[in-house]
Amino acid sequence: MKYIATVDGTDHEIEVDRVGEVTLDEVTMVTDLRAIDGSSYSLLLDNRSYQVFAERQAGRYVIMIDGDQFVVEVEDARLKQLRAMGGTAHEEMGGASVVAPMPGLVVKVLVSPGDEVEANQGLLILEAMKMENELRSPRAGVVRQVNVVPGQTVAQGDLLVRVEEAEG
Amino acid sequence: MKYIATVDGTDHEIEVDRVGEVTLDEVTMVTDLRAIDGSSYSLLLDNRSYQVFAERQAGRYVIMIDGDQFVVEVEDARLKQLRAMGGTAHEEMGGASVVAPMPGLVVKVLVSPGDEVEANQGLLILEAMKMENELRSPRAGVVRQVNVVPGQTVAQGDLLVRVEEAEG
Amino acid sequence: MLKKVLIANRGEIAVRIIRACHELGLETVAVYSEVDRNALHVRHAGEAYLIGPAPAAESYLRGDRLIEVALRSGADAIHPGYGFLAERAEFAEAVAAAGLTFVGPPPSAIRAMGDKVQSRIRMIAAGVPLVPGTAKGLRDDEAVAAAAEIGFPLLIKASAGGGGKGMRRVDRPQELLASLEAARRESQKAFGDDTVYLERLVEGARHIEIQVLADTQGNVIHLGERECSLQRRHQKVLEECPSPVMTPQLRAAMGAAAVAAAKAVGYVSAGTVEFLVDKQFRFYFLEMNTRLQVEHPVTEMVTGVDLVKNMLRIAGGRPLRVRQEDITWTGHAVECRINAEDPFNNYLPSTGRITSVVEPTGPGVRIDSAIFEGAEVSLYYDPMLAKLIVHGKDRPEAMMRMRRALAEYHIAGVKTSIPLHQHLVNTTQVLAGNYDTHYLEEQFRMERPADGARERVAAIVATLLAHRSRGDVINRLAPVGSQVEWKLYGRRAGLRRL
Amino acid sequence: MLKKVLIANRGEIAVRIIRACHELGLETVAVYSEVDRNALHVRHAGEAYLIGPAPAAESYLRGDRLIEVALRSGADAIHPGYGFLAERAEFAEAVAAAGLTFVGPPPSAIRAMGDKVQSRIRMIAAGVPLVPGTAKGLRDDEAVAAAAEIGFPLLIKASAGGGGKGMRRVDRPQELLASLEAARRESQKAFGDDTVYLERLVEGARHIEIQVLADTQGNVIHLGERECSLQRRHQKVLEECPSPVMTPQLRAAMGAAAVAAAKAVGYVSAGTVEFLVDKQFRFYFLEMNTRLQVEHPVTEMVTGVDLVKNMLRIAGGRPLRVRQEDITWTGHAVECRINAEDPFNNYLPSTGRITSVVEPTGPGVRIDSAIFEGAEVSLYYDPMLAKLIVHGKDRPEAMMRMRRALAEYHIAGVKTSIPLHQHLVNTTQVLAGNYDTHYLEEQFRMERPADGARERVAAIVATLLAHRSRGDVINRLAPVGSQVEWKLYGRRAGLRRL
Repeated sequence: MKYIATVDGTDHEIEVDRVGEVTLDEVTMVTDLRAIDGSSYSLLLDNRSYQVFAERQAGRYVIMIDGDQFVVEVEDARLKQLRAMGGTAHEEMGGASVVAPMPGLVVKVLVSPGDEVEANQGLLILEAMKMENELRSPRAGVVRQVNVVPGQTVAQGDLLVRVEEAEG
Repeated sequence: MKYIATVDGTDHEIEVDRVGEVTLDEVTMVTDLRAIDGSSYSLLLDNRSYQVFAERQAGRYVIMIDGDQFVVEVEDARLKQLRAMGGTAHEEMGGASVVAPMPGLVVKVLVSPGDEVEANQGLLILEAMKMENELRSPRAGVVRQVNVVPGQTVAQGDLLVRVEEAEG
Repeated sequence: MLKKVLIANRGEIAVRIIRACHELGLETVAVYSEVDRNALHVRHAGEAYLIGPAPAAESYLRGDRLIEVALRSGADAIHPGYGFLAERAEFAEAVAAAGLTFVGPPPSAIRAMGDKVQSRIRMIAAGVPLVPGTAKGLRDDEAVAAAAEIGFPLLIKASAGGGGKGMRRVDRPQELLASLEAARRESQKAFGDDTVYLERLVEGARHIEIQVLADTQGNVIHLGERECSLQRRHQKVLEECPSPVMTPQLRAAMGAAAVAAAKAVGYVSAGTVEFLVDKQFRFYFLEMNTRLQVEHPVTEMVTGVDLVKNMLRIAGGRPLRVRQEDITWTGHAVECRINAEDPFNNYLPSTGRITSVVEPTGPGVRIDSAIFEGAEVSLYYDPMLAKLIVHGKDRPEAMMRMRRALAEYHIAGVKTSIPLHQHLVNTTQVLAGNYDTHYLEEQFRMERPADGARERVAAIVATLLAHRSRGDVINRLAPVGSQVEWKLYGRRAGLRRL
Repeated sequence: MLKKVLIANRGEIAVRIIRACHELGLETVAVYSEVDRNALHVRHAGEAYLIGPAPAAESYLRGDRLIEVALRSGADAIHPGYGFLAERAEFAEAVAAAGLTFVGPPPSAIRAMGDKVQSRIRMIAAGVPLVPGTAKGLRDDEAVAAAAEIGFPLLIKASAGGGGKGMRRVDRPQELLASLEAARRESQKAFGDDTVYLERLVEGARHIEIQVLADTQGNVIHLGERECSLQRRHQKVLEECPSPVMTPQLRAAMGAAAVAAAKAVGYVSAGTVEFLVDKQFRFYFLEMNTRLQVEHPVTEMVTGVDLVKNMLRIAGGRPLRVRQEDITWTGHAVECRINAEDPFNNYLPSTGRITSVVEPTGPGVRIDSAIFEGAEVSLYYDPMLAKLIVHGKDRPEAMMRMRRALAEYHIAGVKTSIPLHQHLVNTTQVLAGNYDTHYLEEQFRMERPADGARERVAAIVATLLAHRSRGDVINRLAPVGSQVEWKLYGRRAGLRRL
């Protein structure tokens, strides 16, 4: 089986065989991956030992190795190729929704509908656990919706702001 | 609900009401028992805090409190009374079976069929985990069966020796 | 001596105090809010009483209920821990009024140090150095004279100021008058008030604090410093003892100042005097924390003095067993505060149920924690889950030990600051001890090694998991313990390695 | 200095050595048998190699495979830990022959101390005291003369003896000839050999051992003693440092004897000289363990010297950094060995899957362990699961700390010796330090407090669990966090207490 694993925008072609051998960048390695508990794994990769924490979130794998975090998307190489030939982009066209990561109090709203924002630009300040937390835009684009006002209490998962691709 | 809890041969009459009050020896106490994980519990008994480990084994509760172990049998007080009036004894009449508590090697057999044994008298020596372990008789009686010979390897749960009540 | 102590707190510090009590043979009484019934402090204590719903204002801050429970349970003392009611003079007074012992300083000392203006005056009188500056509201000609004395660079600050408004940095004497005018104008506009004052600008400052212990007999000693400059949003993140910049001379001088500060307010119990230390190793009084501090373990590990047991003994009227000359500093200790927050997502607080905890152990490792498998991390209380403290024979050993301990630490169910600490103790400036109070927020970045090796491992792990989730192949050689495994392995042993 | 170390062991000691290597910046290579794939030492190491099936003879004892893996992985040294191949001179030789460094003593020292007759002769030559006795095979008249010199009580022992056969205690000179005759007769009957010898009977003896460190430059120092008299079936159960009976004079004398013993065999690395100490504090050489010992952490906690790191430095050719006069003993340390066995059922070994582990933490607590949730405890290896070690400023604090730490310790899935230790540290004789090597087996009993309080609690818990399992009532007040709970509680607050 061939896969494309995308880590931070870089594609790696990885082939997995039936007995646990993996080929990456034309190097074949013996792998032995064991689940220790819920999210904790032990990997032996050509006898090199790694403690890895892995979780599946929204179809992607969040992998933690010795304090570094990687978000990995894995696709069947053949399917990916087919889709590429079909010419449709894989990314969702709709934009990004910023939801409340926890219950809290909206202290400040930093943007208004119509504002152009950069990726990582602050959108609003949410107070939770006695701390102020700045929520940032996951992408560059235009603010289409702002659903909250300062002083408003929000529940976890509430849609706060929606950012869409700038037209043109 | 009234229960009889028997701890090491001593009966305690315990009444449990609907909201967590317990009456023992005419003293009523407020209880709050919470499961922490599999076998670990937190008990508040009139605000006194106890860490308790409890497991159910063969219909009885093995309770560990601060390094002391208690084996407790709990019966519905009404049923126990009924049975007592019926006149049949509760204990099994058959005697006791000594089974291998773990896989091992029989090093020595200390008794033969027909021997009278005391409670706690050694029956045989089983080697396991590089240690010799003496298995003892759970009751006084007569040895009825010896199923193993020195040098024999046994699996966990194998019946080794059977001790029955002396006729008399 | 005391017999039974009510611990008016929760979390790791309640557990820490209960442990100290039990090791001294004292009985303990825990209190808990409705969400804390299964908490570790409830389970470790000898008795436990429900004091109200989850919000602290309805439970842990209800001094009246705490005193009522203490009286009902027959406790003779209350230890407030840190936070909650620890620095409320009125609570300490109410405890005393109920005939109970407050395990902490006298209310008068709490009050004297709680009032920033009052304490400044007292410290000046006691000869404790403060950041040089002027009184509020001075004329331009007065400012020029004062500036010459304070030296440059200095800060012009608005009396009514806040949030940086009306604040001006002045580097040279010739800029002073223009800056004064600008500052006054800005302050007038922002606060309707143009009075200003001057203060020396302390650049590249470190936050270093001195631990003191004082008994009811008037003995006051210091136990050296804690380096607390690694901060984020004014919250300490990593603390060490000794400070990487400390010298015996500076420690003696700062220690003497801290003892003078404590004596000036009639201090009793454990307390901490916080200082700002500039690049020339001049130090300035900031404030005194009239309570036990989160980071007290680094001092304990280096001096061998148990601060909580000393607080309990002092509260029981006992004199200090150690004199100043008995205090020595052996090796080096580092503490990492483990918070429920996501260092990969702007340190957003993280809540939820802890599904797994694996704590580092082995030589030189101490954990003060209150989490366990099944614990709920809620929004009601402080996000600190645990403290990981290591001790080594010197700073390099302590840092290497912290690295290996962090690598062993695993908490699942909530995001934690463990990765932040892993990066911190791998950063040249931190390893060199070369940081100030601005370093963490302004310069430090979590950066990955550039070789891409971990990236490839992450790609492989994710691919193997995706492959398995397809269910068509099970990616392991054979069942554990089978002969097959060993034979297959042998056959494979010749394979080339990465 | 070394760069990469293969650890030829498993369990807690493999983890302990890996931690030391990582803290020194050394790379590590673990080896594992088929049942140990998920073991902690495999997960903590930098590399891991499968070396065979579960039985030690086919894996951890396969010196050839270990050396092969060391060469293949590019390791430059092998640390044997304790047990397995640690005291096999042939293995140490094979390691050296392969061009690798053996982290331990030279083969000649292992051999010299491994041969009991040889080592006895060498120790006499070095002036190390042995239990006074005669050579084997002496006539009755020789025995009478020798007995006068040895003193009474003494033991007649059969040269071919074992299991107590042919052994006779003699309390008075006039009993000697009759006892000699009886002993010869018994020995002749049992072993077909009537040669006997005499030895002083050491009554009420303690097992006290001295830790030594020796470098390749010829420096040998001792790190004081460990008290190991609490034993069951010749297995140490609880160890402490210092010994409750130690004096500076006795420590100096025993330390000098241990150093002499080490020097007599050209010892290098960490080693332990075991002595028997009688009631008059006379001490006698038993044997030397030419390896790291299980109980080494108590010495580390009291001296502040890391023995494993020192072994690695010495193996790398470095001279000792500490001299004899630098060694000091601060506070007191106690170690409890936690075994998989059932103290309520004749210490029967217990096997199975560990379903839950909660380890004690906080001030002064160290755990050296290799267990985790999901670990399988099998019959293949040693039943020791973990070591719990505490340090306190003195013996009473250490004992109180051990009590509270044991109370916090919880392992589910297998039976453990934790309750044995809980009873030990609550026993007057242990607390008084008043025990010898026979105490634990012959006098100590696990006894419950007589007041029946815990019994009643057990009865209540069992009844509540039985009541719940009926399913008709849920025995708690209300869901956690509800307002109802607090109100109900308030209404109930007036209830009388037990």
